[in-house]
Amino acid sequence: MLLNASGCLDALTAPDVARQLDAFVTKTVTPLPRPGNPPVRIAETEAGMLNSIGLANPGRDRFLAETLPALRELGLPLWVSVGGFSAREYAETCERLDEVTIELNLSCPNVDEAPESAGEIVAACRAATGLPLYAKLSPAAWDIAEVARAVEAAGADGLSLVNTMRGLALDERTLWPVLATATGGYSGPALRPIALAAVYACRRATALPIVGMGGVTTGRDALELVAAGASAVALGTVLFSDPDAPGRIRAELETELELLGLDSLAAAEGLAHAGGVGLRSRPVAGPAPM
Amino acid sequence: MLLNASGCLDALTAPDVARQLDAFVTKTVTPLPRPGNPPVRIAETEAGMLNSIGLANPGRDRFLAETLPALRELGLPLWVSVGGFSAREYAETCERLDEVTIELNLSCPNVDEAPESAGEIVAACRAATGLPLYAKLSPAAWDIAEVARAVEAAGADGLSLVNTMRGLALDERTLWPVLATATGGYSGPALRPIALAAVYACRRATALPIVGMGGVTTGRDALELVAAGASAVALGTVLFSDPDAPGRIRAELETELELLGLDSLAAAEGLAHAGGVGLRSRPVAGPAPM
Amino acid sequence: MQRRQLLEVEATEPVGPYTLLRVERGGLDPGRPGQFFMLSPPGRVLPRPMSLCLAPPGELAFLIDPIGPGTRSLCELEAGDEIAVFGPLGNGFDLRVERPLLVGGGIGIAPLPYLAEALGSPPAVLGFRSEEHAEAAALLPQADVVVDPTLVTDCCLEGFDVLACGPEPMLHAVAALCPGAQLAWEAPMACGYGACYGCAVEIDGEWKRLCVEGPVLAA
Amino acid sequence: MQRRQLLEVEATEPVGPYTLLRVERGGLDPGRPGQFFMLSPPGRVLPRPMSLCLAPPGELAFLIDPIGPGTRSLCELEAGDEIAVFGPLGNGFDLRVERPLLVGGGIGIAPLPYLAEALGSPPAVLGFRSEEHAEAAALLPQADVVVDPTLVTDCCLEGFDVLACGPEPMLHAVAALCPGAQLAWEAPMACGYGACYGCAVEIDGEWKRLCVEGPVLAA
Ligand SMILES: Cc1cc2nc3c(=O)[nH]c(=O)nc-3n(C[C@H](O)[C@H](O)[C@H](O)COP(=O)(O)OP(=O)(O)OC[C@H]3O[C@@H](n4cnc5c(N)ncnc54)[C@H](O)[C@@H]3O)c2cc1C
Ligand SMILES: Cc1cc2nc3c(=O)[nH]c(=O)nc-3n(C[C@H](O)[C@H](O)[C@H](O)COP(=O)(O)OP(=O)(O)OC[C@H]3O[C@@H](n4cnc5c(N)ncnc54)[C@H](O)[C@@H]3O)c2cc1C
Ligand SMILES: Cc1cc2nc3c(=O)[nH]c(=O)nc-3n(C[C@H](O)[C@H](O)[C@H](O)COP(=O)(O)O)c2cc1C
Ligand SMILES: Cc1cc2nc3c(=O)[nH]c(=O)nc-3n(C[C@H](O)[C@H](O)[C@H](O)COP(=O)(O)O)c2cc1C
Ligand code: FES
Ligand code: FES
Repeated sequence: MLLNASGCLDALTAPDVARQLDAFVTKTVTPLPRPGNPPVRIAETEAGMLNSIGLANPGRDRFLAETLPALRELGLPLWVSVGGFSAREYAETCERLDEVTIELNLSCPNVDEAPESAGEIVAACRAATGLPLYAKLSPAAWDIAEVARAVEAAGADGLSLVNTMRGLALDERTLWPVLATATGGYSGPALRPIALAAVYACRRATALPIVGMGGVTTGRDALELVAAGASAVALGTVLFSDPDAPGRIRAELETELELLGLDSLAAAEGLAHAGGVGLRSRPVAGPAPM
Repeated sequence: MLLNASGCLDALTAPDVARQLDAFVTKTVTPLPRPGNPPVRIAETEAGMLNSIGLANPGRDRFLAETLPALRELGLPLWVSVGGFSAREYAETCERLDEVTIELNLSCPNVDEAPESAGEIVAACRAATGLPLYAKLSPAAWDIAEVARAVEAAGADGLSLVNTMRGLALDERTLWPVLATATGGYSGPALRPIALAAVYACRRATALPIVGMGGVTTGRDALELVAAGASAVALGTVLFSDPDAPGRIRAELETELELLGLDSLAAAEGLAHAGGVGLRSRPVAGPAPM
Repeated sequence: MQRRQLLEVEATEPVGPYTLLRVERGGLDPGRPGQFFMLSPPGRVLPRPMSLCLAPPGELAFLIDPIGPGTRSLCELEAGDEIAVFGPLGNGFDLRVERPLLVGGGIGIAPLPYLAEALGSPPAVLGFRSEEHAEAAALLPQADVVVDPTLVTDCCLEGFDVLACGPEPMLHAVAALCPGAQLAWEAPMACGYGACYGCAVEIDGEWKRLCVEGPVLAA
Repeated sequence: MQRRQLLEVEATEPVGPYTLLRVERGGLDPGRPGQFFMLSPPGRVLPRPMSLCLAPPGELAFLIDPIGPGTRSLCELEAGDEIAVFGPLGNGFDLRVERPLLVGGGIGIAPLPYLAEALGSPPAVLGFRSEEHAEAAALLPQADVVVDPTLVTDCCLEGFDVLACGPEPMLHAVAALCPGAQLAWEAPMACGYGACYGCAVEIDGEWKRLCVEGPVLAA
């Protein structure tokens, strides 16, 4: 299953791109409208990008009154990304949603994210809604598996892994931070090994289904997240450079599966935990003592 | 000041490389000898590398009896990286050291690293030694500045930023983890924006001197860490591809400083906080309301 | 309609300090003057917005100022290389004007040759930082050219329907002189099609996406 | 003595499925047979270890099997490109042998031509996976060649001072047959000069660095 990463596509502005996906994930919605941060809000780095959009969104009320009904007309399954500054704020938004999957953006930069707190938010939302609840976690945790166990215990139905890491870029000429907020969220190819490790670790720690994301650029990248334990993959930064990415990546995935002799994506799920494809081709390096 | 990153150079095997540095940092020393992890221990990624060396080291006793005296003969200032599995283990090693700077590897994968715990280790070591104590932190923390404040309060004399992030790579053919330990430490160019953000945040949070590291490959990279707030820079992964990197980077730094009209590296320190070089050349983007 | 294609570079030609990048048109629509394309520079993560400069038959041509890693990579392309091009994007100039005057500053000349063609070579004023930069004026032969310290706003712009592109201070100055002017603005853009919210600019007191609402806005 | 240099590629030549990469020698010492060099493939983060295959005057030549991103990048180099080369590194073969027999399996042929030169073209046995791979045997004209399912260990190795390089199962088999053999091992290497501890192998019950203690070890 192919989704967009929250904040990386506006289905109303680009419905043709959204229609290539199996479901559309909204930008994070907060209780009050947020203009977002002042520009400059994006910067490129050698192997990724930084953003400091700052959860620009119309706020819960306008989202429910205008955005959501318009999105429904696309006929795509919808995931609503929910943000807030306390467990109650999250729960209040969840309570007002219907016929969507909810992704809780627990890695929103202004929310404390110790394991208890992530668990508390999930528990509050669990009490507020019967809708499927995915907890979106940050890789900036000493042990992300511990956070995963906490949100599972609190009633999450799935995990979205991962959000951005904090990063900084300086202007070539002035050495001044490129972003007006100085630091921002680091995404793109550089994040991929980090995302893979997070998916791998959480797969071992919980039984929750996982939406994997972070630097996916090719079908091979998507396949690796699935092999590490994801059952769905979300596209973020790649959508900026290639609006045709969903279709392309889907086609590349088919080719990869064929090359490896796998008959479906499901057959690849968790393979990295299960011995890989066929025999491990490389003998353990080095001379054994004889 | 240019150092090597701990674990990225053996001064006894490559004294010619070590002599290009202003001080040599040892691989992390633990109380007991450690063989390290089984192979495969290294993997390359698109913009970095993973390692699972696993703190292979001869242990404290042999380090003090054999390695340290041999290192002294190089005539270079020495930094000893100290690791352990409890505050007491760290402190006991510190107690036995003399005439070196100590770098506490607080981001050793098997040590719990909540802020209290990092602070506790530093406090125990502070009580055990009068030597300069640098606390080496992981970027895998929700708020690294908070950890920095905790170790400062506990008596650290400086910060080393940053250690590796956890990452995973899968084999091209088998989808099996390349490293025998599956996940490993992610270092190299991809880490640079993360390292810059950590240095920037800790510079604002504490007055401690900072050794910056993470993906430095060129003089420009070193300069950016200094502009973000580091007063010294350590080279890790780049030493693997280029043993002449210290000399080259030093030369490149000179050129960069000249280009920017700065007369010393000290003049660049913290510039990213202080308005950058000259006027900010780019006007804020976009039409202002008129 | 296919809007993003891998296209072959036909030539890269120096124009003063700038480079004219000529690519085959493929199946792409050149769009309206003032619209832009996202070009993916080899080796970079994000594409870069570029105004269409010229649209000779079967070709799209972009005028590029190499000021950073992305634009440098684009200027280093060679004939035969391939590059992904996505567009046309955004809103171009409104061509229903009576007394058009094109005003360009520096690399802001980029969209004007294609615009001039559409408007039948109207009068134009171009300002440049140096004589070397002013060589780009060859792309707009009918234009009056001024070089720093003379500014385009030192010329007489009144009484015209001004269509302008250039650095921000110039656009602000033009807007102050000519309330009805159409101005082509810039902002760092990650996507160019409304996906990232990176290009936010303040319009009438609200943050909007320049790539969707602009880049051409009324003063 | 300069041990790492940017060198110009003189040619890349196909040898069966492998590529012979010939670079100018610059100021580098070719070292002893069995020693290796770290080559920095364009676009990759880490260098790759390669045995010296041939050392014609003014040149260093490496035989490369394109099995992954690093070796593929090396095989795609073209005459005139530059590449950083660091070496010679590690311990080569001990040439003080009386009845040398070279044994190679697959790309394990790589160090043997240079070794054969030093030992005055001693007898050799080469094993390959396929006839196509066996084309590489042209680099060692005196060798007997076997192709899978025949193995080099099906040949008579006894009574010789065996110097062998090849895949691990072959080296283990050779070691079992010829207790005095010199074997050139492989391990993933990040640095090649003792800095990373990535190339750890178990030798006499201890983990040691293959790049420092080897790559050639006594069986
Ligand atoms: C709609 C639109 C059309 C454009 N058309 C053209 C064109 O036809 N020809 C052309 O050469 N350029 C054009 N630009 C500008 C061009 O997109 C940028 O110069 C380019 O993206 C910079 O990328 P870089 O990697 O080379 O430099 P970066 O590293 O991104 O920037 C280098 C320096 O320039 C500054 N900078 C970056 N972007 C801008 C900007 N948009 N405005 C002012 N300063 C900036 C940075 O802060 C930095 O100091 C256009 C921009 C937009 C939004
Ligand atoms: C001392 C030494 C000398 C060498 N000399 C040569 C030579 O002359 N010619 C040559 O072609 N190769 C030689 N090699 C092997 C070569 O270095 C590796 O094939 C190369 O580093 C692989 O890099 P890659 O990025 O292409 O592939 P990777 O992505 O690193 O690996 C591709 C596949 O091969 C496996 N692999 C990686 N490294 C090895 C290894 N060392 N042994 C077995 N399997 C491995 C991986 O697990 C993976 O499945 C030598 C190795 C050493 C240690
Ligand atoms: C411009 C931008 C805006 C984003 N906005 C949000 C957001 O509103 N909510 C959220 O949960 N994640 C947001 N993210 C994070 C992405 O959803 C995704 O987790 C991250 O970018 C990693 O995926 P990628 O490397 O494929 O981009 C944003 C990312 C980018 C680049
Ligand atoms: C192979 C390898 C071994 C390392 N060993 C240690 C270690 O023993 N102790 C430590 O504190 N950091 C260790 N590190 C982390 C580095 O010191 C450094 O913090 C990190 O690699 C980031 O810098 P870089 O991107 O320049 O490599 C190791 C890194 C690598 C790549
Ligand atoms: S550039 Fe992405 S929304 Fe405008
Ligand atoms: S390859 Fe780095 S220590 Fe051997």
